[in-house]
Order: sequence, then C-alpha cells, then structure tokens
Amino acid sequence: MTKLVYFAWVRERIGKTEEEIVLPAEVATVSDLLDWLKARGDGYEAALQYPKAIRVAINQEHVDHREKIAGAREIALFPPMTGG
Amino acid sequence: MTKLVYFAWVRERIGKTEEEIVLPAEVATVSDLLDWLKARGDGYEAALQYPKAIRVAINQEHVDHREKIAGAREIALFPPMTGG
Amino acid sequence: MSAHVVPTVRIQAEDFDIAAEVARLSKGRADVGAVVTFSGLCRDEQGALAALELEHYPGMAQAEISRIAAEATARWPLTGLTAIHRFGKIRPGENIVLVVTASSHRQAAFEAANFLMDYLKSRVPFWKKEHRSDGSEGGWVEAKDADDAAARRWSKD
Amino acid sequence: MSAHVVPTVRIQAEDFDIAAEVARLSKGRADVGAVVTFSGLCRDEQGALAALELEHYPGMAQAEISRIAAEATARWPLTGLTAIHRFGKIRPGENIVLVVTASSHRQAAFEAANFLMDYLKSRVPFWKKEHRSDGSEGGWVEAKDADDAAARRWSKD
Repeated sequence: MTKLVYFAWVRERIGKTEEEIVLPAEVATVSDLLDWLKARGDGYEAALQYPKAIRVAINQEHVDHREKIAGAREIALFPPMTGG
Repeated sequence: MTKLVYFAWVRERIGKTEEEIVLPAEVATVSDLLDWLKARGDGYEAALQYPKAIRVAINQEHVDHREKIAGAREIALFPPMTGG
Repeated sequence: MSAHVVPTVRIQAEDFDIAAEVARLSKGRADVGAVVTFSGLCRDEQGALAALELEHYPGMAQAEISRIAAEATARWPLTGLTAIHRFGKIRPGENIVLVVTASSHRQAAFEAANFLMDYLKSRVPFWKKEHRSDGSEGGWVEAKDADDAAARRWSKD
Repeated sequence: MSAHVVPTVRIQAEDFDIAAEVARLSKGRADVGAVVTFSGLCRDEQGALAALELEHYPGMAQAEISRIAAEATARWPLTGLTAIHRFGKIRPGENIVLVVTASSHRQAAFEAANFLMDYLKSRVPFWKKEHRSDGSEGGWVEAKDADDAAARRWSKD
C-alpha cells in the first residue's frame, strides 16, 4: 500500500485529499505513476492532463519524474508552489 | 570669513571643533586649503600630513580636492567615514 | 560556515511579531553585527482581492524550509536564522512570511535572507488561492517563471 | 520610480523600535508586498570593546542620508523608506542603524536596503571611536576599503 496525497488544484480535480493504493508492479517511476493514475477516471484525467505541470514529492522530498517509486510510503502530487 | 569645521581625529589633532578664517586669495581649491592650513602649526601639520586621507565637504556636500572653494560658507575636514 | 546555529522554523496560522523574532536572535549577545528581516505581506491587487487561502503540506513544508535553512547556514556565516510561514486565510495587509537572518557581517545577512525567500517561493509546498472581493473564487495563484529563475541564480553548478 | 514616496530620515541618540518603523510603512495599506529591515548593532570584538562613541556632522549627516534615500526611491519602485542612525555612546549589543524599505516587489526592497547600507557606511559623516574594556582609548575605527568597494558596485558609470 502506498499513500497518495494531493494538494491545491490537483486535490480539487481528483476530488480527494489522499488515498491508499496498491500500485501494480509495472508502475516503476513517477512518470509511470502519473500515466497510470490518469486512466483511473475523469477527475484524475482533469488533474493530470499536463503531467509536466505536476510536481511530485516522495516521502516529503522533491523528486523529478524519472525517480523510481519502489519503497515510497507517501507520494504527493501538487501544482508548482506559490508560497512566500 | 569662512567657517572651517573638523571631525574625529582631524578635530582632535587640530585641537578645535571649528574656527572662522579669512582665506588669502591664492587659496583657490580644496587642495590649496589643505596645504595652507598645514603650515599653521603643529596640530594642523599632524592632522593634515597625509592630505589624501582627508575628506572634505563644502556647504555640507562631499567634494574632491580639485574643487574650487570660492563662495564656500562652511568647509568641513574629516577622516574617511565609518558610520553604518 | 555557521558554527552551532540551529535555525528556527515555524509553520503557523497565527501572525508573528517581528520585534520579538529580531530580539531572539540579537538580545543578550554582542557578536551579532547585522540583522536582516524580510516580511512578505498579502496585497489587495487594486481592491479585487478579499483574502488569500494558503494551503500547505504540513510535514513537508516544515522539512523543506528546514533543509533550505540548513543550506543557508552552511553557505553564509550566520549567528542565527528564523523562518516563519503562515497558512490559512490571510487578508490584504496581513503578514504571510517572515525571514530573519543574523550575522557579524551585513552582506551575509542580506544574501542569506534573499536566498531563503527565493527558495521559499519556489520549493516550499504552499499554494495560494484567491477569494475575490465580488464574492467569486479567484482560483489558484499561478507560479511565476521569474520565481524559479530567482531560485536558480543561487545554484552552484 | 517610486511615486510620492517621502523617505523618513532621523539622526538621534535614542534607540529605535523596529516593529513601529515596519508598521509605519505597512499598516493600513494593502499595496505593500515586501518589507525589508536592516539593523546594524555594536559588536563587542571578543569582549575587548566597552562602547563605541559615534561622532557625526549634524546638518550634513541628515542631508547626506536624505540624498541617498532620494536616490534609492528614484532607482527602485518603493512604497516607503526609513533610515535612522544613532549617535553618542553605544554599547555592545545595542542598535546603531536601521534601514526599512517597503515595496510591492521583494527584490526592490532587498536591493534598496542593501544599497542604502553600502552608502551609509562610506558616505555619511559618522565616525566611530572605541572605548576599550580595559579602560584605554581604543582610537578611531579605520574605514575599510571593502566598504568603499561595496558602495562603488552600485555606480552606474
């Protein structure tokens, strides 16, 4: 089980703040994950239609889309940040 | 009459904070003034022995040593500044 | 570069007190020559904005600011560093973020504060949503390329 | 660049209140996005220093800081600017100088504050004399070439 958490408009479009998911073995990288999630329904499709716009953190650290996700406890998907 | 004012170690070495002086006509520039003052006594000599170290303001504005002093009401001599 | 400096990082809903935070880094010690503060405030966008809603990723926001703060203490000879970021609803004129840097040297304090702000803008998981004065939802504030570029100028590569 | 900004410049013996000065530039208005403060404090030089005596040239100190402040408001889009410089006897840990800059834009606030401090160091008629902890006169603090160089980096020529 991997915990997925969503923020800002990614959260709004998917329609949930978090979920626990069993990821299939072929989902090896962040990029694979985004493609796989996109096929899960209209909300996911709307949130992830431009994968390059999505920032990802694994276990609360920024990663790029080539990062392997094996061993991830928590994966967060969110838009570019606008703090400060 | 021109008012001369002195600060920091220039003031300490000359031994006064200010004085009113009638400058001879041949004292045309700041550089002339420093040379002329240096000959006025030991305190002046000690204060002005390295003229390049002396900063000068005419009527409360910084000037360089080539500046003409005609019309100056107040000329200040002081070391490089150490505020801030 | 900074010996024994433990940055203070706080993520909170409440406002902060600039004077108290400056005092915490300078009071009772005489090795601090320079303290720089940066406060970021909510602007009203010519009256169109009623409030910003700041969403954040709680554990990671704290962790990420702490990583950036540790990087700042490694790069500049600081005697102290504090970063506070607010979340929740913030109205025009109210504080959003505070960075305080203290050092013996003024340039170190300036550069570290500037560095922290650039990274806070582009790497710390906060997102701003606008609530408009006319009652409508203004949507999510878009990230600026300029903010990414500002953060990249500190890169050592 | 800064419309209708009248800088506040004060030369005073008393201490200043950072929070009050920040509030004066930001309170009750919602067009200010960034406020930067720089406080310069007296360091004790590893315990050797008892106090600094700050001498100044009264009329010119005020005039020169005002000229530098006007230059800063011309170069950066500021919404407010305050500079306060103390004189007289100042002990380690006490404040010497405060600069506050406010702007819609963080980089303008940072750069203007940095610019002001560089010029305050090298162009404003203040001189520091040391009083040492052992009772001796420590003499006049020497100007640093580095401070002149710091001011020159803002030159447009």
